[in-house]
Amino acid sequence: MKSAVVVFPASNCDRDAAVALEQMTGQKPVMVWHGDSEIPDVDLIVLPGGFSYGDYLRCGAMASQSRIIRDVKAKADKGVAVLGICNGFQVLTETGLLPGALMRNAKLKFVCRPVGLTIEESQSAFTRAYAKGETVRFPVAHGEGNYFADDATLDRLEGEGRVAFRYAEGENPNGSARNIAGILSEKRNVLGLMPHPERVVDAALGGTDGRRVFQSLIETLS
Amino acid sequence: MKARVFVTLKNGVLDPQGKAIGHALNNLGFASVGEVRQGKVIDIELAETDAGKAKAELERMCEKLLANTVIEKYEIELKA
Amino acid sequence: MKARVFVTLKNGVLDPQGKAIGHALNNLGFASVGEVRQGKVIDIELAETDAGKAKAELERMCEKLLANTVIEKYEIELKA
Amino acid sequence: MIEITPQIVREHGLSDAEYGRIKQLLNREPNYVELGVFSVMWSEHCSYKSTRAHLRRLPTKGPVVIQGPGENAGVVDIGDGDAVIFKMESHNHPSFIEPYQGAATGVGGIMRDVFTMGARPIAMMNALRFGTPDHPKTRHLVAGVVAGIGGYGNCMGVPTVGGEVNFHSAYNGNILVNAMCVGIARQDKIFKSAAEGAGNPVIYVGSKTGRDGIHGATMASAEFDENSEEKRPTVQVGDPFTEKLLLEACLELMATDAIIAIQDMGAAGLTSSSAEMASKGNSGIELNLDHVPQREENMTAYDMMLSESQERMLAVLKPGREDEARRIFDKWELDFAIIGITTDTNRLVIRHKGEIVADMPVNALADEAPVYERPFTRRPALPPLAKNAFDPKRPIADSLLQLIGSPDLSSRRWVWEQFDYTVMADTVQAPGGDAAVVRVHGTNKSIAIACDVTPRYCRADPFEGGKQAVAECWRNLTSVGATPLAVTDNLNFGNPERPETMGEIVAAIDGIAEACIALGFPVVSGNCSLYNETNGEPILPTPAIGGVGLLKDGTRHASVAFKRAGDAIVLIGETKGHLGQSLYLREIEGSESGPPPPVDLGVEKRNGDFVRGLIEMGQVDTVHDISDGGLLIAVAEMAMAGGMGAMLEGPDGIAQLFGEDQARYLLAVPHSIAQEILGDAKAAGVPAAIIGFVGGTGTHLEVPGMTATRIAALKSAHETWLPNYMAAPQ
Ligand SMILES: Nc1ncnc2c1ncn2[C@@H]1O[C@H](COP(=O)(O)OP(=O)(O)O)[C@@H](O)[C@H]1O
Ligand SMILES: [Mg+2]
Repeated sequence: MKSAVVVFPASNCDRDAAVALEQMTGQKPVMVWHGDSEIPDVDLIVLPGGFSYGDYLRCGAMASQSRIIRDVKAKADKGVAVLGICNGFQVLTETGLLPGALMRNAKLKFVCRPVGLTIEESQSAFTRAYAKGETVRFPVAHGEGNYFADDATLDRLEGEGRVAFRYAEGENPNGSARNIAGILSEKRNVLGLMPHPERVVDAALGGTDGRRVFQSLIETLS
Repeated sequence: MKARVFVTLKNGVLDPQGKAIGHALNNLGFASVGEVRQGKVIDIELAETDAGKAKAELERMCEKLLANTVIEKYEIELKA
Repeated sequence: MKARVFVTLKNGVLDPQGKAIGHALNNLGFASVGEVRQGKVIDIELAETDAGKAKAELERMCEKLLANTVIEKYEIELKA
Repeated sequence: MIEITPQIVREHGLSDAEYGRIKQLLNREPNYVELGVFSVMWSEHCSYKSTRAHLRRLPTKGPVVIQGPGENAGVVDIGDGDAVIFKMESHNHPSFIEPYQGAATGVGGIMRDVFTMGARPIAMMNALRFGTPDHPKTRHLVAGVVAGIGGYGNCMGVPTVGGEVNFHSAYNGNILVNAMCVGIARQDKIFKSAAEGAGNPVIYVGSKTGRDGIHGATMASAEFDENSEEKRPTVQVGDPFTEKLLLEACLELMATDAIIAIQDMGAAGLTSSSAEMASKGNSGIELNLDHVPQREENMTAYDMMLSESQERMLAVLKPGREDEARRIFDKWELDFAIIGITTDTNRLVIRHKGEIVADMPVNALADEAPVYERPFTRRPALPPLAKNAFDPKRPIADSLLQLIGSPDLSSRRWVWEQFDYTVMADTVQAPGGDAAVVRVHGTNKSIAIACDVTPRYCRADPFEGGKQAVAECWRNLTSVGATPLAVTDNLNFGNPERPETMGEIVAAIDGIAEACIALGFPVVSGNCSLYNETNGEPILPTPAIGGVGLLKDGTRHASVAFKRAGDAIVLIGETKGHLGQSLYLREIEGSESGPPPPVDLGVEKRNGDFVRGLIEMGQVDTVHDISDGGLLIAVAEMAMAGGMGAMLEGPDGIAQLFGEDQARYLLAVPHSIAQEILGDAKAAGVPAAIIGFVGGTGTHLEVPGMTATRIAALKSAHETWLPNYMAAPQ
């Protein structure tokens, strides 16, 4: 599986994503600069976590206007898999590739902790290696992960099986609507999620629950 | 020309920050305080001197970048 | 009574957000944009009906909580 | 130009004698710009004039030391051509005035000190001291400082992995915010600040210069009084986004061989960076301020030389490499300007608008700064603790619950959850252990980091307190299995012009020096923050020690959590029941009396080396040192972390359970290994005993003479104090 990681100014999980991808796929991803106009032919595009443009104005807002995004959109339209983690998820909602918005955490504070997630949907390129209903633990680390969408959109997301990850009961760290942690696009080739699967692929760091996101992608896309 | 752009949350979108401020004001003894909403104000200096054109340009800036119209609305005020 | 409070950085205090927004607007092709500064706008509903008293109270709110007067200044606007 | 009057000289914090000396060195009166430059270079903050003579007693050399104090940060060999680079620094005064920005810019400043040497920062720590929880300012300060540290560090993408937090009335008017940064570099890619050679371009990169924090360095060297809130100088606002770009751009430039010298612009900005670089390089520098990127209009030479605008760096390049460098900074959209050239005149010459506005010998600024042997008095040793200092019949369970939920012992989760401690995907031991453990990226080696000092011990006996700070830090590193390598210090004290305070400084430095020598734990960098007092009330002497250790194999490390029911709990070290200056006495009996526990450095080393050996051999994976609150608190912490109960059999009585005797550790190991360990300990002359078992009823902590206490109740008391306190209305 060939992959690319987009680097925005002040992305800071770009290396983490690259390390996880290399470890899982055996192939180094291509690192693509935000000012470039084209992403090489790959199976997966990752928008990494971090604080693109300092999270100034709104998280992901300025990154969503960068030159490379046009090609991300074009490739997503063609069906290339796009994974947005944390800040990457915020970029995806700002670009309109995913519906809704990520607002300030309800408690108004940055939160870093491992959280329980239930797998709501195992019918996707990102989650097929998990069992539906299973609970896993990924760390979150964000100040604005409070997912918001109007009720009609939320109903639609649920109805179409596009809520991929939900915070386990009592573990919602940010006030997110209906405990939503990660959602799929209509064509199911774009996933945005606030928790960090790439930080739990190494047993030495206390967990490997994130591996199956990458395994799912490898199974689907290779 | 100077412009001031207000970006505020749409009605119906929860504003935890505003709520926290209202709460803190009540706790400080400002009993008269009811609902509080917080937004952004962005002051922009523009080389453009034509008010109409400036306004149109500011609108495009809001739509493209300054506001996220899923959750926010904006107002534009031209000054001097 | 409704009030709108503006809290903005004092002149001379670095405004990283404003700087980044200005930069982004220029990059998006809004060449006319010069300096940009970002601040907060706080909309407050007040039970108080006397304008003078409301203003005095809002001033105290700003000094006590709403503005960090080490780096920020504030303006108060009473509405209807 | 402004005329220099005695009033102006005083406003610059210079004494008459110092001003006289400046005239002598210049052979004339300084002009206003020169006076400003001298005032910051000769300030306590930059010149260490009160402490320099004493700091010389600290050991700074050792087989692993590559660079000791004197550069932007210390550098230590960790094998395989790798180096760990670290330093700690205070931002106390700015954080009291504006907690968010003060703490944020403190984090930014210390990161620049580390990456200016070529290291990629891999971990941050912080040591925080606040006033009493019921002081009207405390909650606001805690909230602001913690948010500010997170705001900056999280954006930088460097994990903040630990620290310490204390509350005490002595900090009501002067909080302490000390931040430590640890980075990794290749040994052949370390950058220094000596601007050697003439004719080389001096470049300025990063943010534009504004009138931020002019006279910040002199403010950090003056006492607070009631007026200082009005006299507030402009506070600097941090821009972590720009700093992140600056970090990446500098590392990219450093990958070339274009740089001769580089230095961040910290306190006293352009002044100290240019003067120090020239002084170290035995060269001169000529600056043309017209080329300095400026944020504000009509900035004077004085403004520019003294500005403390953040996120800026000064570098000297090899001639002809300017364009290559410019391309890198353009790519990262940062300001880049050639603002000067090195010379062989040994003078700092500053031009502005076609005129020479300052011309001073470099060595007068950097090397001729005054050094004071300030008078000091030593505090007499405190008498032993009175026999009736505590009520021996007080119910132990109640005291345990009260202590575990007290401000100084309760969980700091509310703090560390606001810090991204997992970014960079190398955090092996997250906050909550004895030391943080962070892997050296791409290897199996790990770095352990701990931050310690017990200010109440230092107040009671600054010499023993200084020793204890080093010993506890060394012990915390040992507890995770690391070999302690070296330390950075942050010496926070009151006004050194008071003989009692100066006495604290001298004694604490002596204690630190003695401990560092005995433990083979040299000091490679540090920072002094003096004049921490308000209206004549000094803070507790707080010499914070930041220690770094190495785990050759990071997969073999120990943690505090109980892991297996049935494990024997082994106590290493001797328990005499020392209650003087203990938290028990303070929190339960309301008394801060008696001498602090003495530190026997020989015993400390012997016991620590023994425990580390067990971890290295893979025999032990559960270790906790015994510090604040004593043995019973340590057992409770291990039980809470593991979610398992424990049953103690050995220790008994308040002094045994809550005494704070030093050089002790608790291990939890399967029974057969415990027997082996006892044998080995005996052979090594290390006191060791089995004092109980993990498990017991499974849900309780059971101790002879104590009502059995539910782990859940302990946890609830431990975890709720800080969040409840912070959630209460202002
Ligand atoms: N300001 C802080 N930021 C992050 N972690 C902290 C902070 N203060 C304390 N901690 C963490 O809480 C734990 C307990 O701290 P402390 O009681 O000071 O440890 P010790 O007694 O081992 O020195 C440690 O893991 C420490 O790193
Ligand atoms: Mg410890």
